[in-house]
Amino acid sequence: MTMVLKRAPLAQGSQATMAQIGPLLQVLDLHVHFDNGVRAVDGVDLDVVAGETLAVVGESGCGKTTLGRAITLLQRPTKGRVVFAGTDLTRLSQRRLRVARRHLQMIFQDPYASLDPRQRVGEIVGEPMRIAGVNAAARRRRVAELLEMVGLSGEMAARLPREFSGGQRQRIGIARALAADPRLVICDEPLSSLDVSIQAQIVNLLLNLQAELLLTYVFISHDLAVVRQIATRVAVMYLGRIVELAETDTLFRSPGHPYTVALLSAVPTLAEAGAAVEQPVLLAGDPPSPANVPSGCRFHTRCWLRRKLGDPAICTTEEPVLAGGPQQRAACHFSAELRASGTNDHCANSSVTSG
Amino acid sequence: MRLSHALMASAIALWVGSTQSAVADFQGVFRMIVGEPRYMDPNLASDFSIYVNAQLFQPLARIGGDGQLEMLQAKSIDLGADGRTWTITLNPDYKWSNGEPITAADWEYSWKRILNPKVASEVAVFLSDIENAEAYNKGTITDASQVGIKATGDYTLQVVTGKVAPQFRAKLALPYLTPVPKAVVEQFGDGWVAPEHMLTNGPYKLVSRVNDQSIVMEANPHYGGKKPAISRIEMTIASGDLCTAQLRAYEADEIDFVTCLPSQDIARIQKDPELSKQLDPFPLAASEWVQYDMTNPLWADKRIRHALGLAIDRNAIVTAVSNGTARPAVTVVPESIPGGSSGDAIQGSIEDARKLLADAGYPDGKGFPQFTIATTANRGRPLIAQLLQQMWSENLGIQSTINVLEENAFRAWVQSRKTEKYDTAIQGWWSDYADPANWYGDLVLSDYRQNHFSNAEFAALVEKGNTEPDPAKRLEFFRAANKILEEEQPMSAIQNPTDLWMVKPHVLGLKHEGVLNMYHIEEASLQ
Amino acid sequence: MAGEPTMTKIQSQLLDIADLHVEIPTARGMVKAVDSVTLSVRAGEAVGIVGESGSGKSMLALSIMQLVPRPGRIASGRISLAGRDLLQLSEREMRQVRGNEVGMIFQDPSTSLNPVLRVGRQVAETIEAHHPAADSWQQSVDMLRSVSIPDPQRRVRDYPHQYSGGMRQRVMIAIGMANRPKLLIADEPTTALDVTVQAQIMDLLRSMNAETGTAILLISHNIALVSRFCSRVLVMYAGRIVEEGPTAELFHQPKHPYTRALLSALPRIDRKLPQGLTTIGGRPPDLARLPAGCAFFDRCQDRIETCRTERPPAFSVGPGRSARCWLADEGKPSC
Amino acid sequence: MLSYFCKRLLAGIPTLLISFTLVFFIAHATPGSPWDSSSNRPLEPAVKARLDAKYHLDDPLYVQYVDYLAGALRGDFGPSFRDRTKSVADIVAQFLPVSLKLGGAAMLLAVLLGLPFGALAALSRHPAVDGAIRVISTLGISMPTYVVTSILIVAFGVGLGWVPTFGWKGLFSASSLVPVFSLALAPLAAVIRCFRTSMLEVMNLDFIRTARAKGLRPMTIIVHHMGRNALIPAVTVVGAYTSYILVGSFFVESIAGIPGFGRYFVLAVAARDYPVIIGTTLIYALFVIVINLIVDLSYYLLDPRVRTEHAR
Amino acid sequence: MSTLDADYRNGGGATRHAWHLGRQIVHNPGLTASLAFLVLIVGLAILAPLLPYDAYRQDVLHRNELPTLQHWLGTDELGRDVLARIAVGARVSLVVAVATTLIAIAIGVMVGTISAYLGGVTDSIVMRFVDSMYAFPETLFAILMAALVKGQLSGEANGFLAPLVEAYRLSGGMLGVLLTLGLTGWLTTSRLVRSQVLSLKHAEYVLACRLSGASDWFIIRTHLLPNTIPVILVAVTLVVPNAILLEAGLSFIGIGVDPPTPSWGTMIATGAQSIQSYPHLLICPALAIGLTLLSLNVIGDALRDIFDPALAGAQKA
Repeated sequence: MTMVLKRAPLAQGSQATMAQIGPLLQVLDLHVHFDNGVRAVDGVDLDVVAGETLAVVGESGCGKTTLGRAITLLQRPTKGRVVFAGTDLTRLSQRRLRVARRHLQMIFQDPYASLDPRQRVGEIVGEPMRIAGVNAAARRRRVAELLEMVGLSGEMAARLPREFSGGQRQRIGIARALAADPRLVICDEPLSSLDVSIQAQIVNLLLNLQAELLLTYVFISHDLAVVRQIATRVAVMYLGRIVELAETDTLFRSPGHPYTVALLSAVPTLAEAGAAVEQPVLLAGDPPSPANVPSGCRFHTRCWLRRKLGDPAICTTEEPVLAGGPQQRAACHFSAELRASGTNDHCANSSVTSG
Repeated sequence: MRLSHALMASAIALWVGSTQSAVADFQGVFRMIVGEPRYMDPNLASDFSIYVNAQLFQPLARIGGDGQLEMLQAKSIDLGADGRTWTITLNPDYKWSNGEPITAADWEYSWKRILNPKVASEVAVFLSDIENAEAYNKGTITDASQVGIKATGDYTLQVVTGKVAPQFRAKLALPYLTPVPKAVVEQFGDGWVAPEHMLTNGPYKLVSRVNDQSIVMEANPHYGGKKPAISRIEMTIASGDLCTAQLRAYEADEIDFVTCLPSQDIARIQKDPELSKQLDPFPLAASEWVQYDMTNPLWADKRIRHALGLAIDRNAIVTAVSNGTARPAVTVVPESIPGGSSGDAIQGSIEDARKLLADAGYPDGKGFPQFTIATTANRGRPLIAQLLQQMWSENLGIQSTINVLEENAFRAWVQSRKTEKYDTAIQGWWSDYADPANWYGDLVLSDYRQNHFSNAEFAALVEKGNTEPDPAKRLEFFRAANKILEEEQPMSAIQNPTDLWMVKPHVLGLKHEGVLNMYHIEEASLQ
Repeated sequence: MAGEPTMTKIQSQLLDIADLHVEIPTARGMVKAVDSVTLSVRAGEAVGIVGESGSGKSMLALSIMQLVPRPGRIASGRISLAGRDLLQLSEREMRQVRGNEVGMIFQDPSTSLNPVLRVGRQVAETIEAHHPAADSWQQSVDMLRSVSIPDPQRRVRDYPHQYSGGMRQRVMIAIGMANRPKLLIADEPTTALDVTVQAQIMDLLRSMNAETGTAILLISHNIALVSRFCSRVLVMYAGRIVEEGPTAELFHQPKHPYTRALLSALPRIDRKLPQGLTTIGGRPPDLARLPAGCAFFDRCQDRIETCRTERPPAFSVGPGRSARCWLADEGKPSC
Repeated sequence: MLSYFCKRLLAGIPTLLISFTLVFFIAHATPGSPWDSSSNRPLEPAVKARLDAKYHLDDPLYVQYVDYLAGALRGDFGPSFRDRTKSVADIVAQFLPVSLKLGGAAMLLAVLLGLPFGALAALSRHPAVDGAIRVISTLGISMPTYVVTSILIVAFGVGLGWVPTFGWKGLFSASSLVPVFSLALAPLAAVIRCFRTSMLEVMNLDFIRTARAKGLRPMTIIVHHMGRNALIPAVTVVGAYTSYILVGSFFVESIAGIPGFGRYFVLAVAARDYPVIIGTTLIYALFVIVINLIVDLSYYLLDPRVRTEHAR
Repeated sequence: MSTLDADYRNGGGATRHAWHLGRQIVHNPGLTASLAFLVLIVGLAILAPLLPYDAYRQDVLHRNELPTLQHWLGTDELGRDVLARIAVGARVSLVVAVATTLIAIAIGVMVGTISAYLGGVTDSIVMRFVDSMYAFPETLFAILMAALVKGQLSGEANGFLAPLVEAYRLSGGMLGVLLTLGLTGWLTTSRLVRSQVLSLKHAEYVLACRLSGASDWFIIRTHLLPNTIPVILVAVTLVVPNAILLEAGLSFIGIGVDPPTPSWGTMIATGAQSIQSYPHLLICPALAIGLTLLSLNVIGDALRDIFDPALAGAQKA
């Protein structure tokens, strides 16, 4: 895998982080296989550069959540390495791992399940500091600070999670993640259970915090619209593998993988004028079971492009590798053809955009 | 849903329909509840099984009201001039329940079978007077022909005792010593007691037996004695609280005969004008007492034992435990046993008891260590323990705790007291046969109850009594022994129990027999 | 209702709800889950209801079926289906409406099907409940085929857990459509599904609508989805319809501040918003303690003093359009 | 599926082995000897020694353990010490059927009454009905069985004379009325409570809403949609009680004079009848294992999700 | 950016459980009565020595008396006041119940938590053992254990058992019952706790805690154990009545608490023997035990309703 040192200007984040040499997080040939034969993560390579937001998108069951947990080693990878800030986490003893991954935090999907219902907000947010041995007074001060930072008030520290709404709980979860003074935050579908109006608040909060605290995000999501707004780069996952990895704008403008095309086309867009536009349905059926990955290109069973190209044999025999330039890489034998043909043929979205 | 309704309806109908037969007819059938007999084999039965067995198997004789032998299976029993040779002539009228004769060979076989170490019968002890019996039983000799039991004719049995043993006469009447059919036992082994194989020599034969459920007997057509008026006996087996089960069934008219009463129901029965008439008490030749571990230094001072003995209010115990039906006992050996006499009891008031304790160094019980009263969980005994505890506490100021053990555990506990120390225990003894040897010898000298009483003078007297053929002289020895026993007070007598039967008015002629209080249904009749 | 000439509307009106109130007594007080809602659906029409969670849109759907869970109840109003007032029907008569004249599909297909009954049975019993049908099994196979379940002859014998999420929702549609109802209420039919599957399901609903002429009442929080599917949209907030109108116009020129705020908070896939997302401050009000005036008052950027105390009526703001906002008042209350 | 159940049966083997070991050592550690009888005089040490030798009780305990285990593996549990003419197998053959009939009838009664009453309690809109059923069912598990049995026998046997006070004349006789009812009380209460709870839970599930939205008749919804789903947790409760009721009903059996398995076990403990204690415990353990298996099988039949899981 | 309305409360509050309990007490006369009865029993147990009659004072002349003004519940087979004995019996039953529950819960929570948290081979072995114990008939096991414990501890004090033997003697046989019941009662608890910990172990807040560098013990202490409390409460409502019943059962067959200490079980045993002649001797202790169990069940139900949200939702008003 090539090192990506220089990249297009970032939308958010600080220029200062750009000066760092090498990626903050390196994921090498990561596999997570379960006892029941499910290959949730099946050979993922990733670099995350300090200051960026890398979005991981895909259908449910594609392994993106497992990937997030494997990066933090909450889920032990069956194979591969996770190098965080120069340390290979997979080689550390349990004790040393506890220290090494302290600056790697996570924000969870379900704001109801991610907070201990018996702890007060102050305890929840202060917990990482308590583990790190910060004394109670300092902790209390810092908790108040953190709560203010995420848009809550310091007095709320005395309350229980059930007194808060979903959006507020998500803020508490963010405050807890920040308490560990993280460099990298893995956001596992942090918006999916929130309403649109609350979603926007959290998105803005995350962006502000990133700018303020020089955070790096791995943003796991199925919501492509949100991803487009906040991600620097996007990794598209399918059946445990990354099938496309590209700069956000590039990916949305001219996707390099037929799966990305299908994914984009499925997202409804606001019909601002005129009658409803028929959207092409490019994907039939459901993804195959991750316990039973198809041979060759794992997407070939549902690939519209393959059908269009007259079922080339290579798709079923050879697994394509992630290839391309620093801006966009895709794991498709016919990626070049796809891009050459232009996206407008396949993706109605762009046509609506102008509307 | 509908199917289940139908099922339920039919089930209920079946149940209700069958309730009609709940009140059974009792023409010619005698119904009772008994405990599960441990052995149906009369050569093995040494516990309460004998009451069931006694309907099926008969010994040579039994002891009549005058204390003399009444012949049953034997025509005559004669003691030879040497005082050791007993010649028993069998009555040929008595036959096995299949009509075959009961021969002297059967008797010889049976008694030797009892003594056979492989059979490991607990009954063997009753034959230990016989020449070489003990040695054979212990395995020191293996040749059964050396044992002094010999069939000298088809119907003559000769028994030679090891030494002069006057008490052997009483043992001949023991219900444990009955014959078994040699041929059948040899053919079927342990399984010979199954109803389809078993032959009996008594008034009844076994018709059916379901373990822990029921035993049915019918008259033995070949029985040599008077033909039973009751032709069929149906016994239901109870476990656990036999007395309660019996009384309930009796009051519900399901059985005709009750062999014991729950202590809590005695008062009600006595007050009931009808039921009280059916009550049939029988004073037993038995005693209950509290005993002291004579090897325990705690009791080394005789005055302490006297004090504890005097502090017992026996009337209160008798009232509380059996509503006065048992008799307060001041001496361990009952008066009905030769040698026993209440006159030997220690005398004194509670004041005297206090004084004795004070003299022993514990004024008002001060400084006397707390001790434990051990007892079996069997009914009555825990009550006695609680009463003793209170009496000693109130009268003497000494404190005790109670340790109640389930029956088998208590027996194991007693056995292990052979070597281990203890404080006190509540115990009892019931005559096997009406002879002082059974008390002074078996109970005290053999130390069956782990009392650890050792007194050379007492032992010598008992030994002399056991071998003295002249009844009058014999009595003297035991009288003297009894005085020592009471004066030494290794145990303090509490009460002599009374058996309480209840017999339905339509049952006539059911009588108490012998020291074991046997019942002989063949003598009874239904009105 | 605002706008359109009333005469023609009545002719083709299938569902007509007037001044519906649904209340739920709770420990905190009476929750007004649906508050004075008036709406109509024409035969064959696809109407959307948009709102955030807790806005009362699902309760509204359930009240049409009179399936409001206890202790909630319909307090007042009128629901007429093809001219018949459903609220006057007996429970037995109402049963004949459910699943027969009005079909319904729910949000989560994984919990909405009985896990222990075969899929075919669940379709067939819907048919049997309303029509004596000896061939209900065959009919259910046909229904499954019509919702594009592959190999329906075999899969009809499967249990719900053997189906994927998308297929289960297809089964739900088959159940909803089993008796060719006049109206299908789809309550968040794709929320629990992936976007790719969502597209398939919406495609199926669209073709159902076109082929059978069944009117569809689509309830969703996904504005884009509704905008692609429905010709007319109602926006719900705090139990009330705050704005109503033809889809394109309503989203092009929203009249209610809430609609406007909602649209600007929406992240867009087609372009990156250079200024970021606009947020709506605060949270929806507690339905048990609604303010006296406009329910959106606390969060409204454009509020005026009247809004605090006076509850806005639905003002007509164009042909077929209305908005419950004092600022939309062009002088003529619509109802 | 078949392999799953075979696996489950195999997994029962260590369970049986541990049970066997536990009961073997606990039984032998309990003071007392199987040869003690209730006779007046203590057992002659010589007699005891001979009996011990005959039944190998004089071997070191671990030798006895190994020997006995070897015998047990061959299916030979030896003779009962309490009645040496019978083997443990005879005892089981004689006493187990009685307990099975008694317990089976009690469980049947509990289920046949418990399900409708549980459903009624859950569905009844009248709080008084629900309340009454709940109170009665709670009372059912609040009274010790032996108290209930004693009272019923005295009332209906001694007092009214409707049923016999004692003994067993088969399941379809008046003698089984009181024991069956007393035994059924606890499982009945449990079934009512459990079924009520699970009905209440099922009632709020989404698919019930779907069923109502289909316009199904209330009875169809209750029986087909609610009942079958609510039955699944109830099966667990029935299973848990079944093994206990079938084998462990010794209080009732002792008081009512039923010659059953439970009563025999208590007698065996009292008599230190080691082979029978071990044998009956193992039978019980086997019962628990088999009944758990049957419970699983019921899940399998009732819940197609489980079926698919096992098919994998 | 706009901030949130600071003081919004989504109905209820920190004291929701207490409030819910309070509401239940007001609206549920059964619960009120149950609590009142339990308070009465506990009060009786505590105040037993202050009662005008001694539970141990025998009066042979006034045995088995029916309730009178002097003896409100009559006298027993040795003329002791039944009310006083029920009060002291309540002590025994409650001590047995509480101590057994403590033993059972302590073992159960420990085994359940460790087994679930460590998982893997440990879990399999522990659960296989628990299964085997389950395959033991509980009451029958208790009988065997009681016979064993009593037999072993009632002897002469020697060796390592000496302190236990002494404690046994001082407790009047109660220790045997306690050990027996405690050793059999933990199974259910361990299973309940295990399944709860299994589900909590993967809760997102536990993951977050692990991510912050917490040790296993920290996680168990701060997250797992506190969150098993509802389950433990449920276990308590199962173990306590069971302990009371089992104690009574053991006493009923004569291997319970030694006399003269009264326990409800021994009183019921005597009462059952007296039922035909003196029914009050059975009815009084049976009612005491029955009503106590009934109250515990009602309270247990209420607690379960409160702590089990799935059920609470299903609860009808």
